[in-house]
Amino acid sequence: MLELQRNVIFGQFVDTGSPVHRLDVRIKLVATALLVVASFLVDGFLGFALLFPLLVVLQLVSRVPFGYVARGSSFFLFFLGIILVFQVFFYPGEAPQSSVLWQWGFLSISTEGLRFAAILGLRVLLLYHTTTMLMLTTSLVDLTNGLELLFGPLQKLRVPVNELVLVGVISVKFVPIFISEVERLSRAYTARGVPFDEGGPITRARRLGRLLVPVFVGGFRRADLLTTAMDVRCYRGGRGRTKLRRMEAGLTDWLVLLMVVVWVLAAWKLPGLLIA
Amino acid sequence: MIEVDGVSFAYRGGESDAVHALRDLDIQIEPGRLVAVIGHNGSGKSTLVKLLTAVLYPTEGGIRVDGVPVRHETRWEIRSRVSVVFQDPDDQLVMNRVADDVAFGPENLGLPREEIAERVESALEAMGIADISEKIVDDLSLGQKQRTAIAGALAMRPRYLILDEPTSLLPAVAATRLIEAARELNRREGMGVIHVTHSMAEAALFDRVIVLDTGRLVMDGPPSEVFRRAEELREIGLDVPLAASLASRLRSHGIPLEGDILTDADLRKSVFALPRSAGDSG
Amino acid sequence: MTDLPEQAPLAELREFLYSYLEGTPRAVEAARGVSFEVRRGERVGIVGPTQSGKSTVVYALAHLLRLKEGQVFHEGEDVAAAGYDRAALRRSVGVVFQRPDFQILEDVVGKDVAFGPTAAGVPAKETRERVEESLEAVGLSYPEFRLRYVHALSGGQKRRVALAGVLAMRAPLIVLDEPMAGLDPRGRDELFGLFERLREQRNLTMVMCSSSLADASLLCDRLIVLEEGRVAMDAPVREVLAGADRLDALGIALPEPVALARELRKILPDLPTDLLTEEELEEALLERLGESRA
Amino acid sequence: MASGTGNERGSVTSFGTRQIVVAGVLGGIAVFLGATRLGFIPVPNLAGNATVMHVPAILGGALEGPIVGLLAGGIFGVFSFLQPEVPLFANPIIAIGPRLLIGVVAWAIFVGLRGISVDLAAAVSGVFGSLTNTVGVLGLAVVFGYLPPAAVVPIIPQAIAEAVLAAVVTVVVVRGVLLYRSGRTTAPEIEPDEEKRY
Repeated sequence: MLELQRNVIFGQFVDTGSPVHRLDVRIKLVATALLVVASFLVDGFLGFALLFPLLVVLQLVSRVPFGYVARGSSFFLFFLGIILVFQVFFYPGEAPQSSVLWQWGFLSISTEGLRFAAILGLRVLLLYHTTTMLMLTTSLVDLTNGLELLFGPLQKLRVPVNELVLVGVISVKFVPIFISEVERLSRAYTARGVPFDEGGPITRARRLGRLLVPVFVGGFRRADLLTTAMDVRCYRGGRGRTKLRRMEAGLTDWLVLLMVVVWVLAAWKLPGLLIA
Repeated sequence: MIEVDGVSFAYRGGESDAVHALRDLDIQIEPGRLVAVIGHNGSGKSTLVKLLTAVLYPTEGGIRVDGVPVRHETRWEIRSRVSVVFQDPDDQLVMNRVADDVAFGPENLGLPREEIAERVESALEAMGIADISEKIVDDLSLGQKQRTAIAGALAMRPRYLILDEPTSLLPAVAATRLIEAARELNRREGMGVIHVTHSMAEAALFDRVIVLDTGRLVMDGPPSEVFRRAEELREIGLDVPLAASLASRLRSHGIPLEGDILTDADLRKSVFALPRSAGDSG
Repeated sequence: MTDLPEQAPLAELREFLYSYLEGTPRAVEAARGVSFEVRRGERVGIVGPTQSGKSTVVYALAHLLRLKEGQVFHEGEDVAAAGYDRAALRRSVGVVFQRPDFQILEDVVGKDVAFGPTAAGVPAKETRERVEESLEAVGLSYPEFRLRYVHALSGGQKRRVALAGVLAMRAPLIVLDEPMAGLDPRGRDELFGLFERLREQRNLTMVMCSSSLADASLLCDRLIVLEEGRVAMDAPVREVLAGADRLDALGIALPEPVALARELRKILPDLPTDLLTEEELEEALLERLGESRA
Repeated sequence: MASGTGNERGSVTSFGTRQIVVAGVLGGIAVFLGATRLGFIPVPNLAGNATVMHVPAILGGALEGPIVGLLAGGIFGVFSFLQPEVPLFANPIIAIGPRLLIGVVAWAIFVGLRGISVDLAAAVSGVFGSLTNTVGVLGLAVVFGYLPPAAVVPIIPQAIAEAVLAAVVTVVVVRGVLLYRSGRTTAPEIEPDEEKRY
């Protein structure tokens, strides 16, 4: 039976009321962005070794159960593993002959390839964990308000920030609705003699195709209804809108940001200084 | 005052396969009244709702809300006076936290922050959901979601609130609570409520009942009058509240029940007022 | 149906437990030890307030949940046991879901009714016969409806199509999830008549869950009342209705005649509440008010 | 900007409430397909999976115009950057850039071919929308040095599978949506007598 919701953590908000949850969302967004940038800048095992304790701290302070995150990420991790193996075989750089450990045709394993794949894996893990934790600890409303505030100045350049953010809000709003729709559809298929979780890849692809059609057609119908509902609630685009929520970053928020900046700088620069 | 004057509406009007949803409709609704609109599926109820909120415009005839004609150019003005709640809350809630969704409408009006906060608070209070204002919409029951949707409409401070079959997906207990809340709003704030439904028991709780059948107005009056025409209602696929129909059966057996009987309590009072039974059972 | 008195019940739950979203922070316990049996030819209604586990129980009977061993039995056999042929079992249980939109899988009526038999490998000619027979059985004329687009049907018609699709599978047990929800009075009346006819003609075993006690009491012989994932009452319909006060305390909306009788008991304390129809209430009242006749 | 309300379908390039909502819903489908892993279909090759996550962007472009296609593709891109199912999507330029173009390409082709046959237009825009995604992502991956050009070869079967899947799903959904909008009530007889099941 399809139990989709059990395995989805994207877009879920786990409210434990921890200090991470209470941080000003703009600070959280900037800190996340810093860590994303760090995942590109840091280019050595030592740098990542310095950064990963920050993730452990984040996980512990947020009080989001680690088991939940791990289980929800199992598919992702499994897939990442496969891709990394692929990366080793197809190492794009020039590996000196001395470092090649195994070779067959154009497939090869070299120490350079292994190192490249490992760094890539660490990079993706860092990125994945930070953005996942951002979503698990921040409600969608805060997230969107934060994005609107951060990018607000662009509105002066006629960038429709409010509208773009609303597109994202509606996307995320519909994810659980589609999940429950597809769970119902899959129950109906199963009950009518066509179970989803059985059969080879081609059968499954065909069944997926059948499943998608009602989702899309239903999606267009729902879009019509929601458009009407927003119209009658006087939505006329982002201009002239005001906001219920106000945000004020306090001292703690700035201190947290400072800590992240220092930590990222350390992970980026320290390894080089140590070697020098 | 809502004035519907000789209104007809056809989907794909003018084409050979046009569907006539409303035909030559005349209705006046005074402000501050509790009006139920009943009719089975396809009677034109939903089309009427769309016309009153400037989502569709009449093919013939005209509609005025508080003197403002409903036209494309006046749609924002109309929508600030008339709010509507639809059947399925999943298709109308925009934001994913209760308070923020309720604030969506007032935010669109560009109101100052303090006023939005005050409106949100009083709307949540009125629907009895102040305690879940910070909850995520996904985690709510259908009844709570529907209350959130109504609070969102209330926060627009409309003169008229239209409820377009909001109870049809709800279990009976939740539906009753919703109707109670709507009546309370009407009593306290004088807001007009137009409730579209096919539940006769719900309609019996309103001041006035309008019955539509295949796009025409077939009955219009206080519930006591409308439900007296039980046979005609059954003919167009609607039924009458049990207390009303039972009272007329008992009367036909010669039991002298007094007064208008629409609800269970009405019947109890009338039975209690009977000379003998009162004495029998103390 | 009971030529073998010792025959195992058609379906049975024993101490059935189930949680949704197990292993996540949002896990919800839906069934906390539900036991009951369904015998051949019976019509059983499962009622209870929202979140009482009604749908979960219905899905368990239809084998649509990840089941644990020793909890759900079909004709005496454990359906979660290794090696049990669940695919064959699903063909012998028909499910009618709450919203036909999620049950009807094809865009054309006839094609949808043919979906189940086709998936089960029934030959084309027999499928066509079954489609005709099932559509007629639910009161939809075969020549008129077989090529109709599903999206252009009314709610009541869609429900009939869903039911026809299940009948076409010729399953001995039919499970219904909220069969009446969202229909207007005309649609409900039609569907009531239809179920009555099916009961007379086919002797189907039916299990349905409903948040409307009124619908369930008219459609079923026996009611199981759930409260927070446990069985609170399990008895013939009238016996359950007699306990109107208890049902009300559970937060279940009473059928109109029962609610009215309960209101009238304030002045007529001996008025019974195990009433199914307006006529029964009328009779009971006339008996007590007869002397007040003018 | 704020033009076009509820039931008016504004011009294809307008950006009103309807465009916002449809793009949001389609983006939601892409995210749903990714977050539930339903959108990945195992294909026998090294990379493991073909995806249909780009189909919403194609449909947005074909049925609602380039703006909706662009926005729906953008949501898909942001999602695959946040949940990089392949490490190279950890680079936002690769994850988001090509995805913005999927719907635009699909729109241009659909509008161009619609006059000939709607089914053909849908199928071709499905194929080219899909190829926009594959070629864009792989091209940038080679440019950024994530992959040697040789590594592209084993991905070809996956690219073909994705293009075919996208074409099939696009045709079926476009038919379904246009049918729903047409308000027609009865289907034409299609199957020959001996195979007729209903």
